[in-house]
Amino acid sequence: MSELIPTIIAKYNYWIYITLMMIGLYAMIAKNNLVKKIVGMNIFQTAIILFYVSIGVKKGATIPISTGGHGAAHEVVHAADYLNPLPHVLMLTAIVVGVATLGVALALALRIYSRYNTLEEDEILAQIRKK
Amino acid sequence: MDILVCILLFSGLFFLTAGSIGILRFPDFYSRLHPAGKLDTLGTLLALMGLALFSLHHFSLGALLTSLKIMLIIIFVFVASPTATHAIVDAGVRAGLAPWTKGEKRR
Amino acid sequence: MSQQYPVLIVIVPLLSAFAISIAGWVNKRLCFPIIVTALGVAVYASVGLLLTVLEKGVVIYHLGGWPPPVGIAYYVDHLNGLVLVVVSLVALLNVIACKKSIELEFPDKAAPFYTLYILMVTGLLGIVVTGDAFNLYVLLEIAALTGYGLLAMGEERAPLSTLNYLYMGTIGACFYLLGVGYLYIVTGSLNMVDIARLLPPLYQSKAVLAAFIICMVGVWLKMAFFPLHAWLPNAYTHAPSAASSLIAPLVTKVMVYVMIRLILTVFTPEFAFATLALNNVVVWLAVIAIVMGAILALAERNLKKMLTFIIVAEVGYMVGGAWLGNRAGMTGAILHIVNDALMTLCVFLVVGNIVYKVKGYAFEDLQGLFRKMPFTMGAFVVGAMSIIGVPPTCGFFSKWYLILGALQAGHYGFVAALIFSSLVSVVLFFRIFEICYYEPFSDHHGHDHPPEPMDEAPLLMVVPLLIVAVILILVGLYTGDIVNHVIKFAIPEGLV
Amino acid sequence: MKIIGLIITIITGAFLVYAAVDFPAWADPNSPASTYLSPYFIENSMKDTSVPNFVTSLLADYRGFDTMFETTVIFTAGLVCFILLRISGGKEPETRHYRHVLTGVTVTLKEGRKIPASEDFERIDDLWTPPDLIIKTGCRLMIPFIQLFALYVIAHGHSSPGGGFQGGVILGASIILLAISHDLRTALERMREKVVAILCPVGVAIYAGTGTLCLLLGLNFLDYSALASVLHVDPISARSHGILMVEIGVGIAVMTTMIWIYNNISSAGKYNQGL
Repeated sequence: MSELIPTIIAKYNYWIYITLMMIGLYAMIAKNNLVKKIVGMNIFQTAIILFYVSIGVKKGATIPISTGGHGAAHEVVHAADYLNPLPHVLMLTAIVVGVATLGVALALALRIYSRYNTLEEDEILAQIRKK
Repeated sequence: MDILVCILLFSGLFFLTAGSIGILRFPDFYSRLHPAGKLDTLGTLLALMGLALFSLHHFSLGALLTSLKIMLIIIFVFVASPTATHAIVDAGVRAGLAPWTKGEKRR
Repeated sequence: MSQQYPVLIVIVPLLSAFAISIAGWVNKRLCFPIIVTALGVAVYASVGLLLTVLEKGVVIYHLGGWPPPVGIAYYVDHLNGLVLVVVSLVALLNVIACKKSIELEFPDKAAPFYTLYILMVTGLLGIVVTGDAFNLYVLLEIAALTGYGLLAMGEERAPLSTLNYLYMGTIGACFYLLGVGYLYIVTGSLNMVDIARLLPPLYQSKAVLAAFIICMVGVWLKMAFFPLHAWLPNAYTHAPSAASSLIAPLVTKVMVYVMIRLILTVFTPEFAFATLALNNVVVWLAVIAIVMGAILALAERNLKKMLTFIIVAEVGYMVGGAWLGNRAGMTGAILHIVNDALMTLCVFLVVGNIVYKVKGYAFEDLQGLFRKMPFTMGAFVVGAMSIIGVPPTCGFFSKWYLILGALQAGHYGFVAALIFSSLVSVVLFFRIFEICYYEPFSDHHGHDHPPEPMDEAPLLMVVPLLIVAVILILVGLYTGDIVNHVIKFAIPEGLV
Repeated sequence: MKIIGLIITIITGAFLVYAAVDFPAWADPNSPASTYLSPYFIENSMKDTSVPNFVTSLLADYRGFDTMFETTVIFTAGLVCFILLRISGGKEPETRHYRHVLTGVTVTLKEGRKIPASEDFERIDDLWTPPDLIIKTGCRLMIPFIQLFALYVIAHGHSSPGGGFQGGVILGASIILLAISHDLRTALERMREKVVAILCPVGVAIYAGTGTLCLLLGLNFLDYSALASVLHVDPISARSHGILMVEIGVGIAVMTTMIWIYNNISSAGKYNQGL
């Protein structure tokens, strides 16, 4: 027990991302409304973004922009002073992908709505079965 | 100087908090927009003014530039926030939402 | 120029996508020549690349001039050299064969359709050629997004089934991304070869185990491995025929390629097969996939939907073969990627031709087709024989290697499943042959119809189809060469 | 379905928790992610590319190939929304509505009738409501500043947070604000559909074209130092300029895609009226 609590505190970023991700996953599986599922999907993706960004954090470091500015090309830069920029770059890509997926999903939902006049999955399936 | 910054920040935070409580406590759509529109704007303005003063603490050209940028933000918030509130009220009126009167249930 | 081949494979289709998109607003007739030229260049470059690899070994290309692991690198070895040729060839043949049906189905949206088509091919080629785990994710999403667009253009149920595909596909891609994140957190690298170099001391770590399992689940979701297959049949069935004959042969196979790449290069067979000891579980899952795919196909009265369930079963073949954990099984799986892409293309092109002429693909619509469309049905017979596994066609040989591998591994359940699904395929396809050949004669009214005149699909659709049918037989005849000169080198020495 | 969902969720969550036990603690400076590759980027970004913002140099140079496909993803999304929703060649409705700008009188015309061609009448839709004066004025005041800020964000991406994606989104937002505060028709008069649809691939093609230019100049794809001979600068500043070029391409692509997606989704492909 005495080891467990420090572990939980030291790694709290992982617990947060797992919780968020599971909320998204649950919404995607259990919700009946198509737009709610899309919202769940977005939460799911955001959880992963949060996870990646939390990898990049370093104690005692600042944002990854050189404080010297343009003129200081010869200044020595210490890696320990700056956050890890790689996860940020990767997540910029993932955010863009998430936005793109969201746009496509909403367009599809719009098509479905104009066809069936509802976004509840069971009502749509009932309409399909009726034919 | 420090005291002034503190007063500004705290009063800003006070208005923001009061605004949040108001959003929760008021009975309907229109009256909720009242704290959301006014108190948030005022709270943001005061807090940002405090920050602008704080960055002038050690006076230099860069610090002046920073506080000028913050002042610009203040101007834009001052324009945008009431406009946005107005737009929301307008949408509510067009959607046919009747305002709350005394004795009705909270919505 | 030849040292630029790896990037040309991806860049030429990408640039042509923008050209097509702009040409759609200027002059629509330019779109088709541009797309055919671009895919032709891609085929040329991928064949050239495969020949270079055969001659000199692995080709490495540094994008942006940064050496890995700092930058992104392309690694082309025998495995992806082979898959590249297949992907680009299938895309080229399909776009030529589908020109007429695209123009028929989307008279005013042909240009965006072609743009999405070639972007999808770009994505698939990029997935195959890349050597960077994160780059693979981005390209995966390009292939997926374009796929959603193409699939949703179909019949009226298409948007709903595509939205379901979107949910599953996004979860799959996110799981893959999460797995890459786990690998990044324990190794600090994103380059596949570099990760493989850093991993061995960490094989006992729970994080690596989790990364492996999460990546696998993500990839299985994307390839519709049996319990996760629910999105595939509806999405493919309701799609427009030009889209389904591109996506059905390629997407699942490319995902199988990704799985094999992860097992062979990133995690290495020692970890995947020896340390984990999950082989048996996965192979049994594959057995269930094959059997269920076959049974579900048997229950369908609709040609296109039946074929989609056959795809589910075929995915079972490849996953099972790869997870048998021996050389013969892996050879069979890789060979089956090639064969299955070609034979799925063949049968889906046939469906496209039938839809073009008959406007339907339920079994009732197929009556008398042998008389009406002899060349199309001839190609269908070759494709069906290949799926069943009749010797001169290529399907026989990959099944042969798979069974060999299963026997070597002592996994008789897998052998039984393979034989069972072959028998079911025989039933499935001979049922269709019977309908297509005999049905008009068993007329209830008792008097003979005058024999329907031959009404074959246009030449532009039939010729590529016949080329595919010939390739099916040629690949079958030259299987020995493919295995001995290409696939043999694609599998690391460690795997016995 | 709820119970199945709960079970799957709990199993997955438990598995992820089990795996997370082996991870390095939060903000650990000695974790492999912080010690293996990232020091190289931080220490050499200035030397290699002369860009003080490491995220920008990493985004557009070291991993510029990813970013190119990221822009392509955006383009793809716009195109998919277009192909799914746009109802092209739509028939003109039977009755059309015009509004006299000065008096606010609405005129309804049957098919075939025309109004005298003058500046006084503007075309409106069935569900048209007069735009609010306060909102109109407020937005008109803000939009130029928003666009100015967007350009600043794009141009200043080298040494402060920002870059093509962020700036492009802000630029797109300004046009979308116009469409919301007035109506879609006004926004479409400023940015026609054809302009949007052509600028979007052009933006991505600027990125890919920069890379191809490097390839044609004899170095690898996206190796901006090849541009040194064209721009007459040393290879390191050539990289910096190359990054600026691709950021501009990204900005154009993202801006137009945002507008494209908004136009298609808000009017369900009919392009007659927005929200």
